[in-house]
Amino acid sequence: MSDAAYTPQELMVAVASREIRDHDLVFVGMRLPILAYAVARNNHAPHARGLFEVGLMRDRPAERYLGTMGDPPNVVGALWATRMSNVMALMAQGLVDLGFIGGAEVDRFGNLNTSYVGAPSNPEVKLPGSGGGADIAILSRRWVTLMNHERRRLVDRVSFITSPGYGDGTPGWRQKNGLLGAGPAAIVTTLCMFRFPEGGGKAYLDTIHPGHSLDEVRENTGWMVDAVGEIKTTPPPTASELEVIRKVQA
Amino acid sequence: MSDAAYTPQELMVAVASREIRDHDLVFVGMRLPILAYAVARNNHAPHARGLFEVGLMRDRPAERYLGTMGDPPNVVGALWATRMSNVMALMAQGLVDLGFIGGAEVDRFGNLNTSYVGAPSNPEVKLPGSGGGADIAILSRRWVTLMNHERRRLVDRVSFITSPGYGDGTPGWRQKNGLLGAGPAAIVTTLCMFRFPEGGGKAYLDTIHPGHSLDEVRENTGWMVDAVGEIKTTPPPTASELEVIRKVQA
Amino acid sequence: MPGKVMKMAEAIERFVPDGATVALGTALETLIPFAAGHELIRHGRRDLELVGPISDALFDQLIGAGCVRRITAAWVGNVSEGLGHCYRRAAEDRIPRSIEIHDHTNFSISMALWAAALNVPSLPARTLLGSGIVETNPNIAVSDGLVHINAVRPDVALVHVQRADALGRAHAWGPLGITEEAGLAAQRIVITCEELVDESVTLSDPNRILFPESKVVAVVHEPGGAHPSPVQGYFKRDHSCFRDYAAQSRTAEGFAEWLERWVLDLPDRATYMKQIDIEALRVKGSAMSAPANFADE
Amino acid sequence: MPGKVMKMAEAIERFVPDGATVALGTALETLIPFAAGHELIRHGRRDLELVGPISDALFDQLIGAGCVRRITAAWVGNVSEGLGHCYRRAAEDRIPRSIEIHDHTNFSISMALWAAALNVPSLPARTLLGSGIVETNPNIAVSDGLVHINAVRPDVALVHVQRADALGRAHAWGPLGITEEAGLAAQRIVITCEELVDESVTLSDPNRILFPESKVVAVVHEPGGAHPSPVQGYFKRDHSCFRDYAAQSRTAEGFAEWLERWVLDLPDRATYMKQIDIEALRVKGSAMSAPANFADE
Repeated sequence: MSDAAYTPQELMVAVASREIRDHDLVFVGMRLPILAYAVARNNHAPHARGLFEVGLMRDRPAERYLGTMGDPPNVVGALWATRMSNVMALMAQGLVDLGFIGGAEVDRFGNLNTSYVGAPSNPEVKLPGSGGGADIAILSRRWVTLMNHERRRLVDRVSFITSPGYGDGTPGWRQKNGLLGAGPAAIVTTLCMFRFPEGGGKAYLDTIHPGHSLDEVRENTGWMVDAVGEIKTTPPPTASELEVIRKVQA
Repeated sequence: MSDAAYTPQELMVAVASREIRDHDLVFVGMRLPILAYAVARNNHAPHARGLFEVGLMRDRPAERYLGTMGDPPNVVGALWATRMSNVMALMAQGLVDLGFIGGAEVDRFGNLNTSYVGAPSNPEVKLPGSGGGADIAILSRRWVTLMNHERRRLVDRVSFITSPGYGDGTPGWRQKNGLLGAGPAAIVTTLCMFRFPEGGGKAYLDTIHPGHSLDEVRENTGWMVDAVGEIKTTPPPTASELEVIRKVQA
Repeated sequence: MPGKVMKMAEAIERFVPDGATVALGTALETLIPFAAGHELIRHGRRDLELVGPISDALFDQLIGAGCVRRITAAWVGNVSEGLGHCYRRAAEDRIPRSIEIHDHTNFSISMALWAAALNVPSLPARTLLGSGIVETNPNIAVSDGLVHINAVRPDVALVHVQRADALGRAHAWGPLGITEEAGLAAQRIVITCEELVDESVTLSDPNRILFPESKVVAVVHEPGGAHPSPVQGYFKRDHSCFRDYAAQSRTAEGFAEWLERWVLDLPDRATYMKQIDIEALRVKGSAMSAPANFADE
Repeated sequence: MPGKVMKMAEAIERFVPDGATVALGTALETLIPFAAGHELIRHGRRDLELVGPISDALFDQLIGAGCVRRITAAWVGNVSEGLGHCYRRAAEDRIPRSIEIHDHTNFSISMALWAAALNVPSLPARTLLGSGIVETNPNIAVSDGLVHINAVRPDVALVHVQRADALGRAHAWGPLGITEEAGLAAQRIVITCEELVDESVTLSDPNRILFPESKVVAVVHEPGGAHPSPVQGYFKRDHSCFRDYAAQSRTAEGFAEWLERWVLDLPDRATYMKQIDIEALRVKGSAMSAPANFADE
């Protein structure tokens, strides 16, 4: 299958969907993660449930297009329509297996900034804020972030930590600060996938997407990208993954 | 109207109902207070609402007999069927004007014991416990307790304070200990009604029920009953009060 | 998803071991899971910690049957009749055994369960200031002018509802007391229901679904399983049954006879139901909730 | 009880003064009270503190119109389109005025409202540890390995629902976000509804009633009052409207034109409704909730 056969976003969704295990309770965000949940649910994770902070639990994707997680099709067939605090309570109990978080900036320790570029008192850019992002980053067992691969987005250190990854990167930083979940499992970009060492630390390059190179990744990444051994190529989206993505997007 | 025309319980209900003001939000307990709310609602307090810790708000009495506040007739026509914690939240905000509490023992400072007679570690009598009583005693703006007038029930000091009245009777004891509500407004018994000085302290005799005497009250009360000036006689139940009581009990 | 529908005996056998902390009677005087409680007795469960707000007779019965190690509740007795005689015998005379008592108020037991649901060590509240309960309950403390109520984490919540589906999506209505926090705080939930319905019924109204299905481990179809407590739309309260229990349980011997007659000598709830005049209690009227339209286009 | 039904203009005039702390958009992307928000703008309200979880465009519009002194929220932008341009101009360039920002997460703003509802100074939670938000928000502190979130007490909550009666018993369905705690925490509640119904409808299902009527001060019958946000069973989300707003609000001039066109030049919501193709958004299907029997005998 050639690059032309799918878009970078479709590849990101396929890669993200593979992080979802069968029977996982997944804290689903907006946009691409909604597609990733649909792909997993229709392929390798038929028993994965989706949890939405608006106050919903589902055991299958919505049957119509969602502009937001609160759109009416997401309520039809829901297993639970409740208060946000009840959904957050499940996550605070450590019952959410995987979460997805978007962000404007991620750094080499997996910390996300969705709050301020520049001084919070006088910001160059005011970003929308945490939403449920920080809650997911702190409380879900593991989480994944998806981002367009640009040097301004993948920075050495974020200027403001909205959603903590591995903090300052020192081993055990999350446990030392009392964070419940294990932290970020992967950064999925339009060029590659980064993972993190056991127990946290600096992101390392895991796979490069088909048609892209290590040099290209390094040029577009704000931190020194370590290449440990031979870098594998990201398996491209399968036909069945693409089929679901395109069906749900329609 | 002669004594024979009504029972001591009917008089207690009538007297208790007069503590309910129009537009009050009343935290209604079981048995006699349910009748007192019905009497007030049908006579002088047409806008009084009833709140039940089981998780109900009503603007009129139930239309059928209630063995408990959770009986199905209490739900029919309810304004709100919710969680207990929501009902308690309203009371914690100081929005409950009046509460009723039953008890096994009350002392001269209005403290109620519904927990232990004798040492809690090895009690002579284990009473059922607080239920919502302590919550009402601490959080409602004012409250009233109803009790059969027996020397073993009206004691000088309770051995265990389940639901605090005015504590040790020192002025400002409630404020000093951070209790939200103003405390007990009255003790209504089968013989008389006690009230409390402004700001709290020792109960004083307010009125004696028709057909009973100061000596009788003193003989059956575990503390030295002060008679301030001339003691008035409790107005007996009116015909309309009795009519409601007997209709609701039927 | 594995099927969750099973008989009461299997649900109790598998999900309520000796020593468990069990929340039940969470809707106060209604929807009390008497059938589940009686099955605990038949299974000879021991050393249980019972968690609830007020308990209308069921806690008293479990205490009298010797199942209970600790009571964590606001009130234990017989709501329409008064004292709980088995509770008194256990607390005063260690009959049939001694019990530990963690006193609460209705508000504080709710907060203790919310603390567990939110996975925090304790929650603050404005209640209990000036009450002796802060001295007798080791899990309640006063500081900064507030009480701090430690989390209470049930191993299992036993909840009776009007209807549920095979995967444990439960609909209950009427006053719910502390049912929601008890279920969220519990490790697992056992549902007993008047009606076992298709998911087209439960999913037609996701707002009425009480719990996340992921916490529900068993669904037991047990019509009348709350008798003698009432079930809105299904059964009235059996006042005389509570009155009779109060009279018979006044002595240990009387309670023993009651226990044999109504629990130990019966194989299951179905047999129990044959021995009461359930038709006299059945709600025959219809007062249906106005429907809500969940359509999306 | 005094009647609570009134026009939007009267409700805003009487119950939302300048400087008020206002909770709105509490169900996240659904049931957003746009009509009420636009009336705040028409009334020229100033120095408001807006309280909410995520806000889909409405907070951005109120900020752009100069109504806002402080934002107490988890997210402010345009959910399907991204950044909130008015929010950026205010925070970055003080256009049209500077605003104070109290950052929250969705979880922490819910806890802040529950703290107010329970009348405690703060509640503890497991979230926000390690986040910079604990430094920027003066009402959030870390101690004993937990965050402590100070109470947020709205003067008024503006809540759009599917139906309500004249005394303010409101039925809402679908995901409710932080609507319940916002209403309980608020001094008073203004209800706007798709349908004004008889109490025989609302009281037929007291479990679906959102709030104690004693907190509801106004009921405004405003069909389509949540447009362009969706209303389960009534209206789909108007995605293109959010897209157009994102484009037009990119510049201060573009926003000014949008504001005149859609708010300032219109006398009321009814006129607004005439200018959109509401029929294309109207839900025509029927997916009714299974009824619950509330009969007592």
